Amino acid sequence: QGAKIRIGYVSPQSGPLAGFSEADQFVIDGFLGSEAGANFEVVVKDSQSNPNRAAEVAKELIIDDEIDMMLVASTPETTNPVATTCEAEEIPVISTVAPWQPYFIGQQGNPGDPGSWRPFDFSFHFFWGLEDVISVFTAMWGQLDTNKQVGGLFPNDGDGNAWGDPNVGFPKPLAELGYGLTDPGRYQNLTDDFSAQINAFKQADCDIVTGVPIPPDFTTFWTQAKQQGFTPKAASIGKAILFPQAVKALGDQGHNLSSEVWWTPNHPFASSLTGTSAGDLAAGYAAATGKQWTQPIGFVHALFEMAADVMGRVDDTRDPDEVTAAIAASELNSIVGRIAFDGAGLPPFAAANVAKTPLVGGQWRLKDGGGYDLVIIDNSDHPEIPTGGTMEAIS
Amino acid sequence: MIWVDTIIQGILLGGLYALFAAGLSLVFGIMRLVNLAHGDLIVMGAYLILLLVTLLGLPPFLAAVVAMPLMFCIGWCLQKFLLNRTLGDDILPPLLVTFGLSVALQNALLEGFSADSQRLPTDVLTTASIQAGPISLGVMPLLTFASAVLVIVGLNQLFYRTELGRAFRATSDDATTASLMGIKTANIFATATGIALVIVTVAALYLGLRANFDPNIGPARLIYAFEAVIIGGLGSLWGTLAGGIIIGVAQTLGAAINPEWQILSGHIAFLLVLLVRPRGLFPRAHD
Amino acid sequence: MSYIVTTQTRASSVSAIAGILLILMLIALPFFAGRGTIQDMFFILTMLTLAQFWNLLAGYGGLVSIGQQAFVGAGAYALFALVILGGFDPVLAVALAGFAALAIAVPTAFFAFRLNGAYFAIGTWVIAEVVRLIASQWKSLGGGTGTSLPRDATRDMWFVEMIEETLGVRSAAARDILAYWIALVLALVTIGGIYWLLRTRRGLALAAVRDNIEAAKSVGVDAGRMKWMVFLTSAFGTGVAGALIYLQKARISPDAAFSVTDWTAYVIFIVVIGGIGTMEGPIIGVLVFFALQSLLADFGSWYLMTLGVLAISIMLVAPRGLWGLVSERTSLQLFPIQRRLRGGRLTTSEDQ
Amino acid sequence: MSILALKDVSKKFGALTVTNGVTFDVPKGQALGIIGPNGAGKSTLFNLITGNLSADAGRIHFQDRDVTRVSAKDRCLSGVGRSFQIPQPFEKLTVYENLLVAATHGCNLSEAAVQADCADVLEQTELIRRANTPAGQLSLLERKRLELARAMATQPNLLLLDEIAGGLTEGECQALIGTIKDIHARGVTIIWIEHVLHALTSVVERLLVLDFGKIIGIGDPDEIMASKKVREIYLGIDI
Amino acid sequence: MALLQTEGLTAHYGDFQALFGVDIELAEHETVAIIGANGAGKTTLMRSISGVLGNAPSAVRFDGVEIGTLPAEDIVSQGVAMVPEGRKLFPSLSVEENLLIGTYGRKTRGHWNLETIYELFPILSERRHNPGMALSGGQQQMVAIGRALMSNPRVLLCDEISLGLAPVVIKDIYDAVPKIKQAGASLIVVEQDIAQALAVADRVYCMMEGRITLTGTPDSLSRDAIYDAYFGASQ
Ligand SMILES: Nc1ncnc2c1ncn2[C@@H]1O[C@H](COP(=O)(O)OP(=O)(O)OP(=O)(O)O)[C@@H](O)[C@H]1O
Ligand SMILES: Nc1ncnc2c1ncn2[C@@H]1O[C@H](COP(=O)(O)OP(=O)(O)OP(=O)(O)O)[C@@H](O)[C@H]1O
Ligand SMILES: [Mg+2]
Ligand SMILES: [Mg+2]
Repeated sequence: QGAKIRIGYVSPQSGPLAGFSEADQFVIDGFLGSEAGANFEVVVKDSQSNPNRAAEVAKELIIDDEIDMMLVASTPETTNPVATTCEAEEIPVISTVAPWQPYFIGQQGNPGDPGSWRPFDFSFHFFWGLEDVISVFTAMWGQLDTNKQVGGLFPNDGDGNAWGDPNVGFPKPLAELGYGLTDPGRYQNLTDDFSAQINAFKQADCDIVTGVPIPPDFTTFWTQAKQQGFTPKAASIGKAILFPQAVKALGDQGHNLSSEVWWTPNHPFASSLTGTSAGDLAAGYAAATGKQWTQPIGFVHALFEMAADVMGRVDDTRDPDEVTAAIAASELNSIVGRIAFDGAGLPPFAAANVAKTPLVGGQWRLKDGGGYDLVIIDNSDHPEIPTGGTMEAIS
Repeated sequence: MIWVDTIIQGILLGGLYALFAAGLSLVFGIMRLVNLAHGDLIVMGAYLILLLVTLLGLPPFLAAVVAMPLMFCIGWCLQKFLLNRTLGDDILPPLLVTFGLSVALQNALLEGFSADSQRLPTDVLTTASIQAGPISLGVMPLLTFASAVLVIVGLNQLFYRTELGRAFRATSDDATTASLMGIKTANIFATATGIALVIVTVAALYLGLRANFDPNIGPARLIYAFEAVIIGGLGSLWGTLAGGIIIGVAQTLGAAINPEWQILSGHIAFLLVLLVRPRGLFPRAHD
Repeated sequence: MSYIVTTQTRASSVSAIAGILLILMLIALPFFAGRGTIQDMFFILTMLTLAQFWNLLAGYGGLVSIGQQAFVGAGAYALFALVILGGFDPVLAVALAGFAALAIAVPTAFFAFRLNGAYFAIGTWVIAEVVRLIASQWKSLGGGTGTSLPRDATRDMWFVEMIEETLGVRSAAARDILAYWIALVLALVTIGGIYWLLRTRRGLALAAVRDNIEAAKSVGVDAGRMKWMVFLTSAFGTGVAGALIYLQKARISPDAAFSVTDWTAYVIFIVVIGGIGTMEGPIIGVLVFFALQSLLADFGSWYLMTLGVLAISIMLVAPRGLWGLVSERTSLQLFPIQRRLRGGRLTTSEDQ
Repeated sequence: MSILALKDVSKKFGALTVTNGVTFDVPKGQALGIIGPNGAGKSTLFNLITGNLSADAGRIHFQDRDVTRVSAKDRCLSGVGRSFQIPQPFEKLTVYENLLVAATHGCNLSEAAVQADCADVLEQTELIRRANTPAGQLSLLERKRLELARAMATQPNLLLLDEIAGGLTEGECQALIGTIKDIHARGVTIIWIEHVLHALTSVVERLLVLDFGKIIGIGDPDEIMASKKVREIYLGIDI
Repeated sequence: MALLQTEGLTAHYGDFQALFGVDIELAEHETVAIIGANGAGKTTLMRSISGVLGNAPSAVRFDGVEIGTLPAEDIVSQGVAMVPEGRKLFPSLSVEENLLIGTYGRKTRGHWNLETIYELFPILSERRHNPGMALSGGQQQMVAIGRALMSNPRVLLCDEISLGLAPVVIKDIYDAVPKIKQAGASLIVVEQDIAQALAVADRVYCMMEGRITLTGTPDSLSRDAIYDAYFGASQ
């Protein structure tokens, strides 16, 4: 039979981003236990939420562990250093859980100059992009009666710079759809005071707030906004309210906050590995760990589905070029939807490296007994995913 | 009006920083100990309060009160059995030991509480505000500022009105001579750190009430606390408050120009103050 | 009755020969070692360089800085700017990066030299933060997001093709080997340079300033200039090392390049664990650090906890570091700098 | 021609005035003694002359140049050498290296150029056998000798000696006096603070008495010693 | 039996040995003077007795108990207080606070309290709320003595209490010594001023280079002997 196929997997298991990796062990155990997974060996490395460390462990995996393929998940701070390393080392890599713009543009030498952008040879990424968030958010806002004034809360990090970018981010499409955007500027993460932004939003009379802050910053902002009498009708926030614990941290103030939704147990997809449905996967996780499901579960699972699928289609798994070709030719119906690098919905420069997965909109609703539920309220781009309600204004 | 609001918000923010800094100021002022683990101790305090809240169902303020004696003991032992052994002319041993402590504490909390961000349970008070003309002031920031002032008044009372305070000052002036007067300097230092951790508990309470915290959030606040202590002048508690306010106001003013400048302007204010007064605003006459 | 001065000891002659053998072996390493070893050695050599410069600064110059990440980051950013925006060859850019660090070091020193002790330490830290925040406003290098080195740039780097052909390796491996050799040269130049400095009259002056600054001034030592020299030299070397490290990483972001933990705290750990104020200390320290990292890094937070606890325990048990323990017992010196007067009225039997 | 001139020099530590409007000058080649009770400000006066402390008021001229704001290091280079009352050796350096620092930096010469001179000074000050001993291991007397040796190694025109004879045996004391006389004979101007009066008076040509930071007498040693005020304030007892 | 006794006392500062086997004795109600040139090791001896410098247990014995290894604060509680060289007042404290520090954490009973100290040095009572450092040197010395007395010690160690003071002031200070003795304390007085030392002491030790070179009662010691012991004999 020969040696097993070696997969390297890097994710932030400790440090501030560790929330993204909580389901790693569960998913990997499931993968290795599956029929296809039996041929694989997975070497897991912790990035410690540190980009320096991420690059280091990627090198170790490639050189010391001699992996055949790299998988990496969770935020540009993890995916980009690992993908850059793999690209330099000519090792195929599949990444996920980072919008494709910060992934793709963030790895270009000069992000400000689109003319200089080049596609990658060995790096592949599946997730959605900012155009999808914008589409989902505006569709949600369209369900409400607002003055179309939007306040933007974009930090100076991988996500924030992409969201606020005049070329690929929110400003242009919002203007095209008739929204006014107030963007006071890129703040640093872990800022303790948002009076400047609140004042700017108040002055512009914003009915809507959007942005990608990290959880503590959003809590600070949202609490201060209430204290200073700023009460928008809608707040559609990426990243910060991804995890139920983060919403819970807002106390009662999290009710009707809206967010983009990449995956839920209600998504009508199933694992290509085992046939398990999204709902069963989430239930299995809850049963195994006693924790509430989170969105990254599906995507981490899909990463390993990709690995199984790709390696099933190559003869020599040690040949990077063959593996790369197989990835490029993927067309997989995974637990997060269809993954294919066919350029659908993407600009030409990113077509070869990125596959998009469906995105819908959701709102956190306070449950009667405490805690929150995520309810899908907009599926205009992907009607196959069922909704559970409609957009409500923040009271 | 926006400018007035910006400055007021900055002052209130300064109160928070001063609260973070007060414990540090005490320890730095009395034993010249640069405690790199201070931020992590605040986070530890927040987890302790959280634990009391979830286990005993106490409201956060009461939980903080319960946590105080515990934190005092932790501080006392920490100083007595660990930090005392690093004191001396050389600043490196305390630097390395408290750095080690910071790393160890962060990761111990990570193991114990996971990386999830947490917050103390909030109520209406969290978002309540008082309308002062066109400006609305959050009750929580006001409370934070008031606590900072209270802590500093309290510490000043302790310092200048009690026998213990006298011993603090004497030991800080000259530990060897103080021991010749029968003062057990090791215990004085331990008590000081114990008190510092009681203040840390107050800081932790507001840290946990105002926003999320996770095991790694400590170090980010540490630098502001140090800035407040240093531009205030070694050992001057009111100076620490002033330092906190300077940094807070500089940050909000910078942010009002462009949020890109927010944190940078805090640091630049710090550097400017030191450029003009290398020993801070209210240095001790003798050193 | 004439006197002569020597610095050699018997141990040092032995260690000099062993050192030369070791250096020859290190140069030849890529011919027989695998990429993993080359990678590890690159890590060891670059950390060693950083550690030696911090040791020069704090151990010999008495300047306890916790802002060295400013120079690592400045060097690294200079590399990316020169390569991406200026089209320079990366190898050349690494060498030039030191000047970027110098450019930052001059105003930093001007400011920080007004401060003492803990104030100096915190002051340098804040300055490094300021540099980080400014770097994260540098939009054409990705701002807070950071950026990656274009693959073409590193692929066509000087010497890479030559190495590929001579050693018959893939381009990625050839780049590793090139980076390793640069790191080796840098580390050797650093150690050799610092050792040379310590053996000149400037080295004496440095020791005098550290022992007793007032007395040093009174015998004509320019204490201020010594401080400047040490600070600028370390900044330059740290900048070059920073650029080299990020040439290997190929990806930069402000948080990573200006990380106080990675580029200062760990470096302090290495120096202090090994033994501050000695040439040998950082070498021991970096080996210990590397061993810990390779053994434990996969244990995530437990690794860091161990590191923290170890830092605490060594500081309490052996405040002069591991080399301090060794040299106390054996009075061994691999890098002797002490001048010994011989001859004249000092016959060998009398001299102790 | 005077080599050193102080005019109205004052220095305070907090509220305490330690040097109070001191004015005097020293002709080139003279040996001046300074006496005064403990704490009179003698050592402080030295620190002001060498630049280790900066004066609050007044001017200091050395070799006709105003050096009031000149650094200690530059004053050393221009020819001021000193010993410290409490010996301040470079403890981790050997005795020979202590001298080497002084000789190379104080005269701006290379190590090779000063090697022989340093060995000479070590022989003169009886320290040669301790040349390779770290200065931190010296006994008090050896430390005091090292102070003198190190000051001499900088080849000063003006040599300031602060209590270097205390605690010597009579024989050693005579040897020391001989050494100092030799240095003086080479044309080096000397200012010497000393409580061991017989040693002092056998060398100096002029005596200055300091009390509470003020000069209360300056002039011929015998006259000064005879003055009632000095006897009262300083001598007290007659050993 | 001696109240306080040292035996083979040695002391080091790093590599440097400052004391080489010093043996001294102090009887109850006795005043002993220690004289010697600068750097002879007098202060080091005081610091060793008072516990600032560590020792072998038996090197110092007080009232029959070995106190060589006790830390300074415990030695004070045992009843040995020190007036340190250079006065060492606490600059952050007022005169009265400086005095009160002498009783920190203990309720001592005995003759000395704030009132009796102010009786001994009336001038201090006027300046009680001034910062300690704002006083003249002599007054500071009074505070330093008062501070040590506040713990009602059985042995008072005085290190150069006349240092840097004008003769008149020295007289004021030394006038207090008999009153202190009267209140029941024994004293070790370190002095450079030989006349003063001889005048006040029952017995004199002379130190040179970390060793006791001479001992005796003031009358029994000739000026020459002192001179030789002080500066080393020429023989
Ligand atoms: N750095 C300083 N800070 C504060 N006070 C000082 C300082 N240096 C000296 N003094 C004080 O200044 C006074 C004079 O000290 P100085 O050392 O000049 O005296 P001196 O005449 O040399 O005495 P001695 O004969 O004991 O050496 C003393 O009261 C001393 O306490
Ligand atoms: N902290 C110290 N570190 C190193 N050496 C010291 C220290 N304190 C004193 N010494 C040295 O120990 C020796 C004895 O000093 P000590 O202060 O005991 O002398 P002393 O007799 O009190 O002198 P003085 O009359 O000047 O007060 C001196 O050589 C001195 O230089
Ligand atoms: Mg003096
Ligand atoms: Mg003394």
